[in-house]
Amino acid sequence: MSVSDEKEKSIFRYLSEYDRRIIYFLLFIVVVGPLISPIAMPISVSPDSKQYYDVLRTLGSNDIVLTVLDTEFSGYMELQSGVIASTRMIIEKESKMAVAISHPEATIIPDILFGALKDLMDAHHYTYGDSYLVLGYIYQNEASVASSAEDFQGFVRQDWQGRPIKGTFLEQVRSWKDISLIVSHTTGILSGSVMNHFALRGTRMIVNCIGGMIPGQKTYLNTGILKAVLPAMRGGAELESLIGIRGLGTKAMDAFTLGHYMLIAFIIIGNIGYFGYARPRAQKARTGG
Amino acid sequence: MPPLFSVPGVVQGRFLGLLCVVALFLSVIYYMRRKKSLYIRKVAGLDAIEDAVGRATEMRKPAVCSFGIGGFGYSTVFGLAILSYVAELSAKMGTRLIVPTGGGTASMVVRPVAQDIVRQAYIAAGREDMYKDEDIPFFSGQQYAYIGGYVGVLQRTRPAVVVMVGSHASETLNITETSNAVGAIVISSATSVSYAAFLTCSSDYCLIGEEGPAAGAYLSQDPSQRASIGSQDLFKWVALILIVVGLAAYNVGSDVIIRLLQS
Amino acid sequence: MSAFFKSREVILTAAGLAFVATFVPYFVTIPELSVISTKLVTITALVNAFTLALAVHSQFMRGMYFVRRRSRGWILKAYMMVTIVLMVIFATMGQDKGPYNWVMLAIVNPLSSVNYGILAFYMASTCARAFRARNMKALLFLAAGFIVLFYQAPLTGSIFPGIEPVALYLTDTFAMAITRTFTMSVTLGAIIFGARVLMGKQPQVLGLGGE
Amino acid sequence: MPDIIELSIVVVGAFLAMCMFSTLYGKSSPMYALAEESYLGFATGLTIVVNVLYLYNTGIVGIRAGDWVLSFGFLLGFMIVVRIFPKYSYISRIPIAITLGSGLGLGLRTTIFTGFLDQIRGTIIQLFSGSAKTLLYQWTIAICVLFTLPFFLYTVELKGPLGWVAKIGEYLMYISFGASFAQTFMGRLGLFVGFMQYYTVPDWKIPILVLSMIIVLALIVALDKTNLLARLTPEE
Repeated sequence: MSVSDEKEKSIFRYLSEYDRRIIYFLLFIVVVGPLISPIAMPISVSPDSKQYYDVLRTLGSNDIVLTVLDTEFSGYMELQSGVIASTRMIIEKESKMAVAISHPEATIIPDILFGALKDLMDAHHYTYGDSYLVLGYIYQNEASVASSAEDFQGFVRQDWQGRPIKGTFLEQVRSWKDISLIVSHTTGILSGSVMNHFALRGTRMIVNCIGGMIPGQKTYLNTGILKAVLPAMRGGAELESLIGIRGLGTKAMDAFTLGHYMLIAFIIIGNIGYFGYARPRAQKARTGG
Repeated sequence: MPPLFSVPGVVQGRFLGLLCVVALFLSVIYYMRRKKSLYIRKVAGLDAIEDAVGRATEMRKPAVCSFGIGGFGYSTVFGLAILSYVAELSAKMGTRLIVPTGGGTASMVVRPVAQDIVRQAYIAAGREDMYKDEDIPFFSGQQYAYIGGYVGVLQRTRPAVVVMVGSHASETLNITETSNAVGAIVISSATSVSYAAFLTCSSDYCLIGEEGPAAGAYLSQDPSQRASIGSQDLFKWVALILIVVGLAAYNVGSDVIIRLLQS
Repeated sequence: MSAFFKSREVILTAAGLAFVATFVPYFVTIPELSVISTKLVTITALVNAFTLALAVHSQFMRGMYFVRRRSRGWILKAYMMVTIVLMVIFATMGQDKGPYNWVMLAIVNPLSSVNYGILAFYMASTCARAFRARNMKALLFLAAGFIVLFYQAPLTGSIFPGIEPVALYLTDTFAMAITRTFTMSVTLGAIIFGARVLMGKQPQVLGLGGE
Repeated sequence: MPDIIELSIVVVGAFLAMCMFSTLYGKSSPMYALAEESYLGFATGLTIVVNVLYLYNTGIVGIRAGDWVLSFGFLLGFMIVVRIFPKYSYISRIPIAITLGSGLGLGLRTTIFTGFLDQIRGTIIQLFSGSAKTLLYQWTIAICVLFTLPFFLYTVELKGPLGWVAKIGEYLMYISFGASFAQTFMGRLGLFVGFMQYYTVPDWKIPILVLSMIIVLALIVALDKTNLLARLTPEE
């Protein structure tokens, strides 16, 4: 074997067997870099996001929307652009909204969410009690979802602060039939239960879900149980683009693009290493060479 | 499309569902009473458990087995059935078994059952002294605190085998990748395509689809119990026939099968 | 009396009745049965909340085990037990503001986010390791993954709009259809498994393994 | 500029987060253990709070409102807690059996529709009308379902024509796995990007994040090089 062969082999070997911490380090860099110093790359809008946007556009001021924050705080990080953009649309349509929560970590999200939309809420006179209510952490388990779908008044007696819901717009909600639309922002904690007890009975339901849930949710979209699925952070950015704002989703798209391209680069590198080193070596071992 | 028919006393659109569940239950009874042993395809992931626990024994390293973070749904319960098998093997071979629990508020009620399973396995093998409550740690009712504790245990105890089955969710990859990094054999289960996609890559063996729920029957020594797997296949044939007939009918203009399914 | 609680038949009957009480009302048009079902699931949720006592008791016992033995790092276990108590005290001081809110924002939420966000790293390393064209199955896996990854980078859609139909074809047909088969397989497995449990063929899961 | 509370939230959060990220270094460390135990302790506290509130809001408030049936929840709950005394642990089997039975009932009553009947119904689609794209989609879905279902047959030997069908089904499954993997990666990357965004917006958080990263990385490398890492990591 010549010296150049030796050298070539060692490069392929490195490409095949590099330390996985290199990937970790580079992923940190390609994500944090564009967040600190944005590049503003362009994005396109997918049909899924358009469908989700179209469902929200049908809302009117007499509709009652149940927004379910079915997420841990960590999941909210991925969903937040979609959550803010969806809520923005509900407020613009002046529909009534109740916010239910299914994870204790999510109890601080309404504050952050309505804080971010304060100006818009003031402009539309969207006030607590008259236009929206935060019910708090009411969905601890499937049992609670089932109870609220069957006997809403028996299940929800007060809001997050302990104030009775009597006399508010929620007084007219008796069961699943009286909810116009459910918007579930979900990492999958209880969205299946919400779907089973509400959407399966006939309540219209749309879902803003994390990336890992998309294929599963599309199945329900295809069978008509769900009316639209917003695909994670990218969907959030697309919804922002459809309603014409530049929010957190849009700002995160550079890091998103670079993260994907970095992974593609590593796949190519891995395959070069595999065909240049690992595969010939395995073949050699098989043939006893 | 209106349903094909409705039955008085049954909620409209739910009769066929009820009928299916009843038929499935009856078919289990039928297959189990038939006492005829049935051909069952090998499931590599389940067959590998015994060797993997054996490897842990040889290496004098612990085995780790978890059954998920959910309440008493079917996925947690089949996780418990596999835990029972792993516990029996560990007790028989004298291997330390660690069972991380918690991860969800609903999972707390499952924990006592897991304790009973492990304790009884060690008692049955005559090694009660090896059972320790400390080896069934509770890592809070929060999913990611649980995973923090789980990963910590994996890094510090460096087990030889990790059997992660049942109602696990996105935390599966934290477990498989850490297990992989500490050199453990990983046997996992996936009940959805997205989890199957990365678990087949990051685990040594992955039980896909119904392989998890069917594990209890598959691992049983009793042929009549194993035969209950036949009812699953029976209904897959029913599904296949309904799809083929439904497609044919629908494409010549009849929606009878769709309306039947809505009945 | 203890024989009653230990009886296998009693335990199986209790499980069977609870199953019927939750399962049947969903199908029949008798509203009273629905009320029974709703109450029962609420009761079981209350029972679950009680098991917290067992779990926390066990967590303290485990912590004390390390502290008593003065195992390396025992101080962290002691710290962990203190934080449990602190969190309960903080919660009684009010959840809107104050120390409870601080702990949620400074500790619980960031650490929850890390353990979730870290999956990006694990997926990247799994992907770099597994996406290698070793055989036909791996090649198909790689090709589909590559196209969808490439499409998902938001910039790609603007530069190569032609990739969108291919990627959407893969995700909206293959991924969706296989999810459908998977779901059917799991559902059948789950129902059969449920039947086996209720028939007492998986006694371990009811705590009857040693009987 | 932020107030001291906000600043402390970001400083502590960023530092502990980086300690948690230190698990990527591949070795157990005291920094990771610190983050782990902090999270575990506070999260358990949170679990206690959540459950006690649930017992109060659903149980006590419900009973006070005349819903006396809920007192059975307390009775069964006490029966479970008796397990603290191992001698009487058998008493807990009844509440466990009831919880398990109702859990299975609750799950199975809807899954037969969402997981089976609706999936069959969703596969019965038009195969001969619609645009070329619609036809391609519909045929692919129908073929994928029909070819992969036999792959899940366990009591039939997969050989001959059925074997071929199952083999093709398996290939189709791997295409879907690839697509699904990529979609999941997008989600996980989104989580990480979202998290990092929390510590980079507004600008004053950036130095805190960068400094935390440098400190934790320097600490772990230094401890590793001086062989202190193993000696300082807690025992299990």
